[in-house]
Formats: sequence, C-alpha cells, structure tokens
Amino acid sequence: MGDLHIVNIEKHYTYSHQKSESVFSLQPIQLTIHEGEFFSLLGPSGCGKTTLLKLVAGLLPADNGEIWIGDNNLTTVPSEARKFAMVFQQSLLFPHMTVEDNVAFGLKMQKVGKKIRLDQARNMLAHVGLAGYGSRFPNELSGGQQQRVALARALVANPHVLLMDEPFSALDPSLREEMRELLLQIQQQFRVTVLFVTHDREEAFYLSDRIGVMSEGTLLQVGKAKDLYERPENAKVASFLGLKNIIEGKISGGRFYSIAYSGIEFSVNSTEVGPCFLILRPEVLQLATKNIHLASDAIQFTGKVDGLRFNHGFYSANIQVGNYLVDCAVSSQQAETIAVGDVVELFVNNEDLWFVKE
Amino acid sequence: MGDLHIVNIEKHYTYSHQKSESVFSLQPIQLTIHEGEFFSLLGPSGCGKTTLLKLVAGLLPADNGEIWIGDNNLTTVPSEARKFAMVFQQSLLFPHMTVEDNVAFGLKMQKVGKKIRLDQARNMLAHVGLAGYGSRFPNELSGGQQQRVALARALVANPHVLLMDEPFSALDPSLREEMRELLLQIQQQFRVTVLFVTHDREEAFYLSDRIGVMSEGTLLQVGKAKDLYERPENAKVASFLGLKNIIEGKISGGRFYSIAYSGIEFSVNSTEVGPCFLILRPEVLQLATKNIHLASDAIQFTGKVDGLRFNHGFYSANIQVGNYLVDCAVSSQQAETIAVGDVVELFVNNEDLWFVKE
Amino acid sequence: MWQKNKPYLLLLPAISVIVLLFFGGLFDGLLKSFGYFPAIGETRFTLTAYTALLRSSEFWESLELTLRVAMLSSLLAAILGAGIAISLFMLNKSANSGGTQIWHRLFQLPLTIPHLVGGYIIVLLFMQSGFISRIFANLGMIDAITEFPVLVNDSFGWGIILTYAWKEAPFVSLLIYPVLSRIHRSWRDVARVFGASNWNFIREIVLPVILPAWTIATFIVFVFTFSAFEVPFLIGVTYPTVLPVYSYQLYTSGTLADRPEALAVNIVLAVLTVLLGLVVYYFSKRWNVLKGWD
Amino acid sequence: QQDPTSNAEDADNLLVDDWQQVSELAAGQKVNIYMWGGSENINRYLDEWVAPRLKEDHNVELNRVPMSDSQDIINQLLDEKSAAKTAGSMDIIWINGENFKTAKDNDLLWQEFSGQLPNFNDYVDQNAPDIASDFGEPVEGLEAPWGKAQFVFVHDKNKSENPPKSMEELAQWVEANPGQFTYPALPDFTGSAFVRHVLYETTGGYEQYQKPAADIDDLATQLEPMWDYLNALEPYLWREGETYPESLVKQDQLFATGEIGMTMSYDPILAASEVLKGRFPESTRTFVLDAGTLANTHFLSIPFNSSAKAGAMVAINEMMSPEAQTAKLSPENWGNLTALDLDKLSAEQQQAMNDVELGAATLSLDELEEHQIPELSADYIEIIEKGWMENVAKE
Amino acid sequence: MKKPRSLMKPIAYSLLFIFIVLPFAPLLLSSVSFGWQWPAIVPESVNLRAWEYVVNVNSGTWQAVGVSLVIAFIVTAVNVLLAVPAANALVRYPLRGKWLFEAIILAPIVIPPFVAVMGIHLTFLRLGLTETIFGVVLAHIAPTLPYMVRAVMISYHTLSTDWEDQARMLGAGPVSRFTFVVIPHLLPGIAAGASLSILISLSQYLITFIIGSGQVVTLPILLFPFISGGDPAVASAYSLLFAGVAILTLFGMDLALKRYYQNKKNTAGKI
Ligand SMILES: Nc1ncnc2c1ncn2[C@@H]1O[C@H](COP(=O)(O)OP(=O)(O)OP(=O)(O)O)[C@@H](O)[C@H]1O
Ligand SMILES: Nc1ncnc2c1ncn2[C@@H]1O[C@H](COP(=O)(O)OP(=O)(O)OP(=O)(O)O)[C@@H](O)[C@H]1O
Ligand SMILES: [Mg+2]
Ligand SMILES: [Mg+2]
Repeated sequence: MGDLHIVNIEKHYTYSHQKSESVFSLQPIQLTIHEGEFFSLLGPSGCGKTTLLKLVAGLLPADNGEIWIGDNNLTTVPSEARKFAMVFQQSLLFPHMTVEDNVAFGLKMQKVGKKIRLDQARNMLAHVGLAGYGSRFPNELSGGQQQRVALARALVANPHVLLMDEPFSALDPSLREEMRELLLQIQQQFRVTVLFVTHDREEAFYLSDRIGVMSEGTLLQVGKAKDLYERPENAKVASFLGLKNIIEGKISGGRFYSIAYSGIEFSVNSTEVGPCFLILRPEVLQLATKNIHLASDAIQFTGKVDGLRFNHGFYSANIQVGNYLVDCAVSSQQAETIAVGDVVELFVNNEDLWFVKE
Repeated sequence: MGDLHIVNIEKHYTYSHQKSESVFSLQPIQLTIHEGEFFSLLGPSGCGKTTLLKLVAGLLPADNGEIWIGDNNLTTVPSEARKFAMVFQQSLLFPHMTVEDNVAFGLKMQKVGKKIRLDQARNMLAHVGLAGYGSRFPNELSGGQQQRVALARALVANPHVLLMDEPFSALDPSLREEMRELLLQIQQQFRVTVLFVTHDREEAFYLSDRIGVMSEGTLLQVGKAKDLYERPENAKVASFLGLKNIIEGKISGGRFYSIAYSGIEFSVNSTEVGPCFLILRPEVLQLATKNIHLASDAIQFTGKVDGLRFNHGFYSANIQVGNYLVDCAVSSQQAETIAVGDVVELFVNNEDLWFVKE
Repeated sequence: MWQKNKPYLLLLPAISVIVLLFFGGLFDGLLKSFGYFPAIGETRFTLTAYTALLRSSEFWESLELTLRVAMLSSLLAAILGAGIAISLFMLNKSANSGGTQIWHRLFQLPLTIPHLVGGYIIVLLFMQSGFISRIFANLGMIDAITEFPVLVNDSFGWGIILTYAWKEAPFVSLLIYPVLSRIHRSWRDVARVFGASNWNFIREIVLPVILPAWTIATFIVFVFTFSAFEVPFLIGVTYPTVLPVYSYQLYTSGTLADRPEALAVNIVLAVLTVLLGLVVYYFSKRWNVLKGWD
Repeated sequence: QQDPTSNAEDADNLLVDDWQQVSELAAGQKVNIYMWGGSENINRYLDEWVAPRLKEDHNVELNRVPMSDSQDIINQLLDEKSAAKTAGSMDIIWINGENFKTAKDNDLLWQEFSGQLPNFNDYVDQNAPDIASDFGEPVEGLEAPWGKAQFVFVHDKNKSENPPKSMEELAQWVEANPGQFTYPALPDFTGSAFVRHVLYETTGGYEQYQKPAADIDDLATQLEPMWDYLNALEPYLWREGETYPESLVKQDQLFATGEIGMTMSYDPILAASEVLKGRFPESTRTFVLDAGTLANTHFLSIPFNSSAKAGAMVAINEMMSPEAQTAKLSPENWGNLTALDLDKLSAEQQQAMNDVELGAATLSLDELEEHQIPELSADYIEIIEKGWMENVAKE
Repeated sequence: MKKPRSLMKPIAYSLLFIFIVLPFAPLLLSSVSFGWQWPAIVPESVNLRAWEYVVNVNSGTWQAVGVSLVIAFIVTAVNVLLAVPAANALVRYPLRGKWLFEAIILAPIVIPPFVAVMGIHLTFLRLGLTETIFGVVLAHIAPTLPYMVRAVMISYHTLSTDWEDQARMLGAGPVSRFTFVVIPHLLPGIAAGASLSILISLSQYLITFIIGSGQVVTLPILLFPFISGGDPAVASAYSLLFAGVAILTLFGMDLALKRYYQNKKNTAGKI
C-alpha cells in the first residue's frame, strides 16, 4: 500500500450553463497522508471538505492533479476499483438488505463467496459491537448502531484508505463520544489509513494524528492538534479552532498596541513590525496568587472580574482589561478566592504570547 | 405570579389494553422552581423528561399530584389557560403562517387586536435578532432562525413559565452555542421562569441556575452545576455527568479498597464504612512537580503514563495505576515534561476525594 | 363518556353512509341472488341462480376472459409503469427540476382521463383501420388493413388490455416513483466506492427496492381491471364478455326473472375481488412496501 | 312535474276526448322522449326541428333523453313497474320488435292511443301488415308508426361494378373478393336481418315464417341450409370469419375506411347521408336483392306510467305530420323513410316528399317499395340468434 | 458520463410523445375529419360539424357539463365532511376493531360499486331517489369516499400531535386548534382526495345511468351512446371535451390551492 498522496488536486464548480464563472473552487491541494495515519480535515460548512473527499474517492472527476497510493497512480482508476471505503454523514445503509448483507456488500461486489463474505461480515459486526444484529434490517437499529454498521461495511473489505465524511454529525452528543471511542479503537486495531472530515473541532482534536484546517477551498494549515492550537498560522485558523482572546493590533517599536481596545499594550520580544493579531490562550493567563512563578519578562494586566462560570472542573472567568473582556481559565480552587467585581492581576509569560499576521 | 411548585406529580404509562402492567412510571416528583430561575432537567433519553414537562404543561393528565404557581392551583386548569409557553425540539412553526403571524398566534388566541399583536410580534422578533424577517414563511428560514422564531413566539405573550424541551438538540454545534447565548441573554432580560429539558450536560451547565438530574422516571439530585459536579449524590449522577475515574470499592477500617483493581488502596478520613464508589475528578489529581503544595494528608499514587491527548489548552493523561487507568488533567507545560511510558507520581488532597453510596 | 366514545362518534357518519349505501346494496343484491325477490312475488330462498350460473358455460368463459384480461393488463401496465418511473427518475437526476415537474404532470395525463375516453382512444388507435395501422401502412410495414392484427373488439380482449395498460401504467409509476425517489443520491456513490458497477447498482439496489411497491401496484391494477365495467362494455365483444358486463347483460335482459342470476354474478364478483383484495392487503402488510425505510 | 292527467281517470278520458281537448290538456306539458342517442342527425332532428315546432305550435316542451340502448328503456320500465312507480318520467319511447314484445308482454305500455291521433287516422295505412303488427306482434294501437326501415346492401361502386342480385350471387362475389364482406355478429339487429334474408332465400321464401315458430315441425332441419350457406361463406369473409364486427356501426367503420367493400343497413338513406358527411366514399351505392329485402316499421309508444300522456300524444301526432315526416326523410336531417302512406297525402305533400334529395347512393322510393318483404314473427329471431351462435360463431 | 445523459433525453422525449401525445392525435383528427380513408394519416379535409354539434346549445352539452360538475362537487364536499372526522378517529385513537372499520370504509375500492347499486336500485326507485341529482350523489359517495378517507388519513399521519400541543400552549382552544392547525395541514391531503373524488365521480357511467335513469344527464351519459356505436366524429369531440373538463377541473383545483398559499404569502408580504 503506502502513503496517500494528494498532488495538486483542483476542482472548479461552475453553474450548469455559464461555463465561464465558477461558483466554487477547490484550490490546488498538496497533501500526504501516511499509511496508518488518522488525518482529519477540519473546516466550516461549505469549505470544500466533501468535495476534496470525493475527489480522493474518485466520485468526482478532478480538473487537475493526481492521487497516488504509494507508487500507484490512481488518478484514472474508477472509484469502484480504487479499493477505498467511505462512510457518509447519513449511514446510507441499503434499507432492503439485512445488516449482514449490507456489510457484505463490498465483498459481494468483489465476488467473494456467500459463506465467506457473511462470515467476515459477522466478524466485523462483532468488532463494532453488533454481534447478533446481522439479520435485522437497518431501520430496526438506532442511529448510532446504523453508523456502526456503516463503519463495519467500510472496513470489511480491507480498504487501502477509509474516507469518512462527518460520520457522526447526525448523532447526539453522548452517542458521538461513544462512536469516537470505537472508531479510535478500531483504527488502532486495523491500522487503516483514515481521512476524516468534520467541522467539529473537539472531534478532530480527539481523534486525529494530524489535522488539516480548510477554509473556502484552500488548505490553511496542517499539523498536530497542539501545534494548531498553540501555534496557529493565521487568525482564521485561530478563530475556527475556537481560540479566545484574538486581539487585533500592531507591533511597532518593540511594543504591541491593540487597535480597538485601550489598556492592552505592552513591550514584546518579537522583532517583527506591523499589523498583527495577538492570541492569548485562556490557559496561559495566570491569576496573581502568592506562589506564582513568572518569567522575568512576564506581562501583567489588571482587570475586573466580570463573570465566572463553572465549566467541567474549571471555571471560565471573564475579566475586563481596559475595555476588552479577556477570557481566562481559572481552577476551581482559585475561583473560590475571587468573585464578580473583584479587581485582579493577570500575568502572561512572554513566551506564551502568540502573534499571527492577518 | 410566583414560584412553580410541582407537588408529587406522578404518571404511569400502560399498554393500551393491559391496564395492569405499566411500561414506564414517572415516580412522584416534588420540585420548586423559583420565579425567574433557569432550571434544567438533565437526563438520558427516555428517562421521562418530556413526560414531566408535559405534565407541567397540562398536555398530559397526571395520575396524581398537583401543579401550583404561587398560590394558584393549576392542576385542573387546561393547558391553553395556564399561560405557560413551550418550545419543542422541532420548532413546530405553523408552515402556512408567516413568521409574524406565528409569533403573534398566542396573542391572537388572547384576542389581542391585529395591529397591537403584530407590533409586539415584530418587537419580539427584533429581540431574537430577526427584525425584518416577519413576512417570510418558516420554510424560508434556517433551522436556527426557526428556533429563534419559536422562542419569540413563546415569549411574546408573557408566559408565567417557559417550558423548553431540548430546543436546540436538532441544531448543529456552532448554532447551538449561539442559541444558548441568545437564550441566556433573553432570559436575563425578561426574567422569565424557565424549565429547560436537555440531555446535554454542557448545555445544562452553561445555562442553568440549578439543575435536576433524572434517571428512569426519578429525580436523582437537584443543585447548582458545581455542586452536582463536585458532590454528586450517587454513582449514577456522577456517571451521567461524565465524571471520570469512578471506582467501585469499599471502606473498612479507615481504608478504601478498590474491588476490581489492585493498587488503589489508601487510608481515608471518612468515618463511613461499607461498599461505596470513589470519584476522583481529573482536575484534583496533581502530578508531582517540584513546587506542589500538598495537604499533609494527601494521598499518593504511582503510575505509568499510558496515553497523552491534547484537549483544548490542557492534556488528558491516562495513567496506569495498578491495573486501573486513571484519567488525569495535565496542563500543557506539565505535559511537556512527561511522555508515554514515564513513571509518574500523582497526588490528591484527601478533601478532594468524594465517596458516594451505590 | 364522551371522551371514550368520541372516536366511534367521529366514525359514525362515514361508516353509516357506507353501510347503508354500499353494504345495504350488497345485501339487497345478495337476498335477490338467493331468489328472495318480492317484486316478482318470490319470497323463498333458493340457490337456483347460483347453480344455473355455475352450470352455464358462458359464466365460466366469462370468468376466464376476465382473469386473462386482468392478468395481461396488469402485467403490461406494470412493465410500462416501471419504464416510465425509471426514466423519469433518471431524468430527474440529470435535468433541472423545473422541467421535470412538467414531465411528471404530463406522464400523469392518462390518469386524469376518464376510462371511457381512454377506451375510445384505444379504439381509434388500434382498430384495424386505426391510427397505428395507418402509420404502419405509411411506413410500408403493411399493405392491407387486414394485415394489421385485430386488437379492438376482439374476443381475446386486447383492446381492453391495451386500454388498461395505457390508463394504469401512470398509476403504477405513481406508486413506484416515491420509492424510487427515496433511492438516495449518494447510494450510487456508496455502491461505487464499494465496487459496484452500473449494472450491479441496478440489480442490487434499484430493482430490489422497487420490487415490493411494484408488485403491489400490479396487484391493485389487477383487482381493478378484474371488476371494471365501462371499458369492456365499450370495446369488448358480446360473447364472451367479462363478468361485470355479463352481469349487466343479464340485468337488462328484459325480464326480471334473470335478475337473481345477474346479482349472483355480482356476488361472485364481489367475493372474488374481496379475496383478491385480501391477498393485496396481506402482502402489503407483510411485505411492507417501504420495508426498512421509515 | 306531476301532472293531473297522470291519474287514471283523466288518462282514460284522453282516449275518448276529442283532439281539441287533448291538445288543451297537453299545452304546457313537458314531454320526455327516451331514445337511442348515438346519432348526431337524429338528435339534431329532434332537438332542432321537432322540439321548437312543438313548443311553438302546441306549447309542448319536448325533452330528448339519450339512451345507449333501447333495451335499457324497457328494463327501466320493468323496474318502475315492479316498484309500482305510477308517475314515471318516460312519456314517449322509441321502440320496435323484440322490445315492443317484451313491453307488451309485461304491460309496460299504456293503452290503445294511436286511434286518437289525427295524423295516424289521416295519413297511415292502418291495415298494412307492417303497420298493424310489429315483427309479427299485433300492435293493437299501443304504438304509433314513426318511420320505416328497409334493409339495403351498401357497396362501393368502384369495388363491385355489378352488385349481386341474389344470395347465390352474393356468395360468388364474396368468394371472388375474399376479406371484403362480413356481417355484424348476431344479436346485432342488422346482422340478424342479414341472416333472415339468407333464411328466406335458402329455405324457400318468407311466406312460411309468418306463423309462429312452434307451428313448424322440425324447424331445426329446416334451418340447416341456412347454416350451411353461412358456414360456406365464412372462409372468405373479413378476417376469414374468425370474428365478426361487433355491431353495424363497427362494420360501417370498416366500410368507411375501405377495409371492406360492402356493408348493409336497415336505413336505405344512411349511405347517402354518410357520403354527405364525408364518411363514406363518393362512389358508395345501395342495392336490394331481386327477391326483396326486409322492411319494418319503428314506432313511438307511451309507457304505462307516463306523467304527460296528453303531451305525449300531441308530440307523437306532430312527429307523424307530413311536414315532420318530410323533414325526417331528408338526409340533411336524418334520412329516414316515412311511415305515412304516400297515397293518402295531398298532391303537394307528395310532391314535397318526392322533392327531397336522397342522394346518388339511395335507391328511389319506388324501387324500395317494390322490393319490400315482411319480417317474420319475433319468436324466430331468438331461435336464429341462438342457432347462429352455436352453428356459425362457435365453429 | 456525458454520453448516456445526452441519449437519455431524446429517449425520454420520444417515450413521452408516443405515450402521451400520440394517443390524442387520432381523437383530435377524428373529431374534425371529413373523408378519412385508410391509410391516410390525416383527413382529406377538416370539418367542424362534430364540434358544432357538441357545443350547440340544443345538444345539452353544457348542461351536462354543469350537472356533472355539480354532482362531482357536492359528492366531494360531502366526502370531506364525512372523511375528516373518520380519518381523525382512525389515525388518532386506539380503536377496538379498527381494522373492521377501515375495511368497511375501504371496501368500495375493491368491490365495484355497481354491484351495490344494482342491488339497491329498486329501493332507491321506491324511495323516489332515482332520476334525481340527490340520488346520483348518494350513489357516487360509496365509490369516492374511500379515496378521500385514505388521502385525509395520510395527512393525519403526518400531523404529529405536537402541533396541536404547541397551539394549546399558545392558548388555542379546540376550535382554534382545528381551524388554525389541523385544517391547514390537512388541506393538501383533502385536495388530493378531492381530485380523486371529482375524477371518479365525473367518470361514472353505469351507476349514474342506473340511478339517474336518463333524467340526470352527465357527460358520460351523453357520450356513451356515441362511443358505443354512434357517430365517431361526435364521439371524438365529446371525448376530448370530457377529458378537457376533467383535466381542467383538476388543474383548477391545483391552481386554487396554490393560489391559496400564494395569497397568504402575498397579503403577508404587503402588510
Ligand atoms: N455539484 C456542485 N455544483 C456546484 N457547486 C457545488 C456542487 N457541490 C458543492 N458545491 C459547492 O461547493 C462548495 C463546497 O461544497 P462541499 O460539499 O465540499 O462543502 P463541505 O465542506 O463538505 O460542507 P459541509 O460541511 O456543509 O458538508 C459549497 O459552496 C457548495 O455549494
Ligand atoms: N404515550 C406513551 N405511552 C406509553 N409509553 C410512553 C408514552 N410516551 C412516552 N412513553 C415512554 O415513557 C418513557 C419516557 O418518555 P419521555 O418522552 O418522557 O422521555 P424523555 O426523557 O423525554 O426522552 P428523550 O430525551 O428521548 O426525549 C419512554 O420510555 C417512553 O417510551
Ligand atoms: Mg460535506
Ligand atoms: Mg423528550
């Protein structure tokens, strides 16, 4: 098998009758997904995730570019011969077939004998926790169970790559968590290469080895979850990742100035100059307590507590600094020491500041 | 108006033709919701949340018990006269009426003149951010906008209580967040008493003043988010709230022993004796770093790092203690100092341990 | 009390109208078929009408013709109907939806045309000197009128069969189409990803999916044509004739003495259609048209 | 709509009152005439010629009720009789032959009324056998003659230069022109008449059949030559006799489209009016056999429970007037032979009749009259129809 | 990918042509034909005789159209009144013997209505119901009502009680709930049922004939003698007219329904 190479894949949608004007363009995309890797494409609705996935699957003809698996050029191979598998948002099980027959469908298409394919199907069903459900019909299963069957169906034929298009977005939250768990476990077990599409950052963070962030047809940044979170390459990625405290400003003369807000201004080590965005992650802001260790060049803000909200084990505090509301993560213990209206000191280590262009 | 009192409300569903056997019972429920309070009912699917809500609304006849608002007994008042409002999971806008007419419907039923009711409807639409959408038809709105209209419709007639049955569960995650924001703001503005039903803990935590946790027709615990999280009354509540590290064991002779796992055993201050569950919240577990402040009676575990997963600003570490995998929240900085396979020391202050029966 | 009886009260008007007007008529007919016919002074119950019927070869030939006509017309309608539905479905996929809406309408045109007119259209089309024959002649396919087969007013019943095939084909497609349109667009993609070619797709997905609805639609057409009067009356032959027309001929024979036999034919017809109806019902319940959908 | 004359006493008076009184009673009545409604010509004649004149001259409103079969009329009366419905809405019915016999046998008709009608008394030859009896059934004044039909063959001059003059010649012609001849399947009225012609010619003339069928010994053997003739014809018929046209109309259609070269009609003028409509080719002609062709009369009658008997009488009388009959004769209107006796008409009236342009396809009135032979008794018809089924159709 | 699509359309178009347009051609041609010998595809000359007759005031065509429509609409209105409560009961309540009620109401779909009409004819005659529009309306109810009930039942199935609950919560009493929620929801179903009911009523020949006994002249009664062996040109003209009336009525209903919603929209837009 080998790695999946997406080489300058490109696609332009046009209105049916006006060839000239393109309504949506997927810009040339260059990406390598390693064998056995779990790779997620993360991006808002309409950014072209499904389009890219379908190009990889061969369900859409690409305008340009190539798809390789290891040393095999698959660009002109029709989808039914690529040995990829795909799981869609809706389970898309065939309602007139039993669960077993659904799972065995791919094998049947490969002309695997009936006994063998049903055995394999049952086996795979057991893997996704649905042993014994084989003779039911899809409508007799819950949404989560249906997605499990879809997963089993995709995996049973030993695909080179498993493509998943927001497979869990139609499920409710607790089911979704369960399914993530299952998927992760299965992926580790079968070591299948996964290209996973989602618009849910939690999901992408939880599941992926690497993540590609997309926006409006372009691939903005590729990296590990922590890198993306702590070192986003631009404000768009940052805001899509849900980072708080993205402050527009500029650096000049070794100092950062916020444009819209007063009170946010400090000297920085950065040598760059010009307009930029400052990203202050809520976790890097520390309340001034007695025993705090600060780097020597730590930056200090003074602010007033505006809100305090319990949030699974820690508190989110909104602290008014100048006229900007800083979002700040506070531990339970610390939260007990402050109250709305208090004036507090906040510190950030200079190394935890992150500046991005645009 | 006054508080909403739910007094020993009870309901038994039976199969249509076998009067005797009851398929689902809502056990007598006693609950007071204060005027202007935002109260959430949280519980898994099928636990009877909707049933309770419909009993309060009067849409289902109760087998027993009473509903009071302040000093008024509403038990025998038909729903249409209770002056409650309700928002359902689906927006249930009347498709043949414009948005305006939908919002004004309640006022129309109260025989409010056309001009006045349309004015009020437009006003309320503006409140939910839909000024100017009045003359559209519901199918011309997105799902989120529809739910806003449903909210406006519920609020326009100034209801004594606003009942909401998983109003956002059909929306996608980012919309859901937006709607929570809106609801909170509106509720604070109108100071309406809200009884909110959800199976999404985030949602309940984010929105509510107080939360009631239900399971299988009974109300297990009522309290503020933090109390529920840190002091759940039993294992069921804890596990439903998504608490990690719930370890079955028993206390005897001032020591806690895990039943299923080796290596989890320590002395406790608790005077209780007998089988119980230990709950170790991930945040209370601390890695042994140089400058850690421990209470004198802190408990120490030794374990091996089994997994490390980035999770929005902090890491979740799985640490193998004995043969139990402890889930532990680790800050980014600390996470950089450990790697999978390392042996680490974990500490918990004795006061952060929490034991529950059953 | 009111709450408890409410549904029965709601049902009462409709039920009583049907019971009075329809079952009353059936019952009245049943009595007369047993020879209870005060109008001609007969008040005894006999089975004469039935025994006479079962002994007459006309009845049996009529039954045979009726079955044949119903069978062939439902089969033809089924094939045509599926053809229409599938081509509409394919069109829907490729063309813009506004245009296909109109197509949809047009294909339903035969449905909105009264059966009488439908029958007459078939007469004009398929008589030996009809439109089709003229077209064939102009294409040089036939030289004389007699070379064109007799398809109207023939004792085999082709005219009736053609009429129903034409009239009911859109009905069949109307029943199939919703099922067909539930074939998710992405299923084609799913099937392809799992290695299915076009033919595989049709064989494994499309056909099995429409089969139950298709069968039931065919059955319904069968039951309907089995008991239809107007078209066979118009374009059938006098002998042998289908059961409803046979009954009518007896009914209007000019003597009240033939009435019990006419009504006996009716009762036999009713019993047979009810049995057929039960078969349809049984299958539609068991073999749920939308099995696995919801 | 209930009319005072519907009660029995008044109704009986109608039969003794003088005509003036009847006319007065009739004024203002609405008269429903139930008749076959499948011909534009006939409908038009009734609606646009008869009805306005009746309204104008007698203040009687004539309402034509279209039926698809006269049998249905009798059947309906039968039902009304059995349900003892006394105030029916059928006032005039158009019947003859078998239907008349059924109606008479079941007492579905009112009384002997025709003698009251001035036009019947003045212009009709009441003793002519085809007026006094209807298919062998004595009329007894229960119906009044409206028009006549005579059987003629219709052929295309271009296809058969010299039409056959006898059944034998016909058989030769058929053999020489396979597929060009057929006759409507019995019990079609005209098809049955064709077979009766065969009967007359193959078994020795019509005279013997004027007595009831029961009076003939061994009828079956006597009929054999007829079946033989018909079966011999069969292989050369249209579609080799495998099937016969369902009705005369269907056969006419075959003729109209040129599929067959010969058809037949009980209406000698029909061919002409079809030519006029452009349905039959211009070269269409009619012919009769030397031995004559069947002629019969069709009648108007009043049902037992008519609610407007006076009006019905006036209407029938009016429809028998020389003017109405002359108009009826014209192919432009209908093209139906008159039921009146030409000899009883005044010179102008005769002239008017003779002036009617019957078209090239129609034989002269005289030629037709010379070749009339009477119908046989109605009970043969059933025997022949049944026999045809068994001996010819089912073979 | 491109090829089959470009082939699809012509095939479908010709199918449409053969199936829908072609059958009407001879009807139209025959209605205006003058001298149409085989094998000519079109008549030698055009003649409007048949149409003149058909639209002529004296031929009773328009009266028959009127009578047909009056009967069809009355039957449909009665059906609506009977079907809505019945469908409500059948869908919304757990009934004892529901299958029996359903079977009773739906039986006339399977058993041809003339069977019952022949049986009840004499009774109608005795009651004086024959020859009246009222009698014919009664006779038309049995074959049409089941379709209406089916259609309304389907609508009811899709109307979850949540809607009514929602209206209740907004203060709507039973009557308001019915007029503001239930009826608007059922309307498309009722319209579908009405279309069927009208079409079936318009098409009845036999039972109209038996009960109407010639006095209730609907279009099929006028048409039948012509088709069953009369003048083909007139028969064709009548057939076209008949088909036209049926199609126009259904189309009109469809349009009215669309209008209804359109109007709501427009008036809403104006305010
Ligand atoms: N067949 C098509 N023709 C024209 N435009 C299309 C077509 N399919 C998709 N688009 C457009 O391309 C853009 C990207 O679509 P795509 O389905 O890839 O988005 P996505 O990222 O998968 O979004 P979502 O999260 O909503 O599924 C959208 O703006 C869409 O409208
Ligand atoms: N009308 C009814 N008759 C019988 N059982 C019912 C009825 N309605 C609900 N139930 C049962 O009562 C239980 C509670 O239902 P309810 O709708 O209150 O749950 P819920 O907590 O709202 O669940 P969800 O989150 O899925 O909406 C379920 O087991 C359900 O099957
Ligand atoms: Mg997508
Ligand atoms: Mg619920």
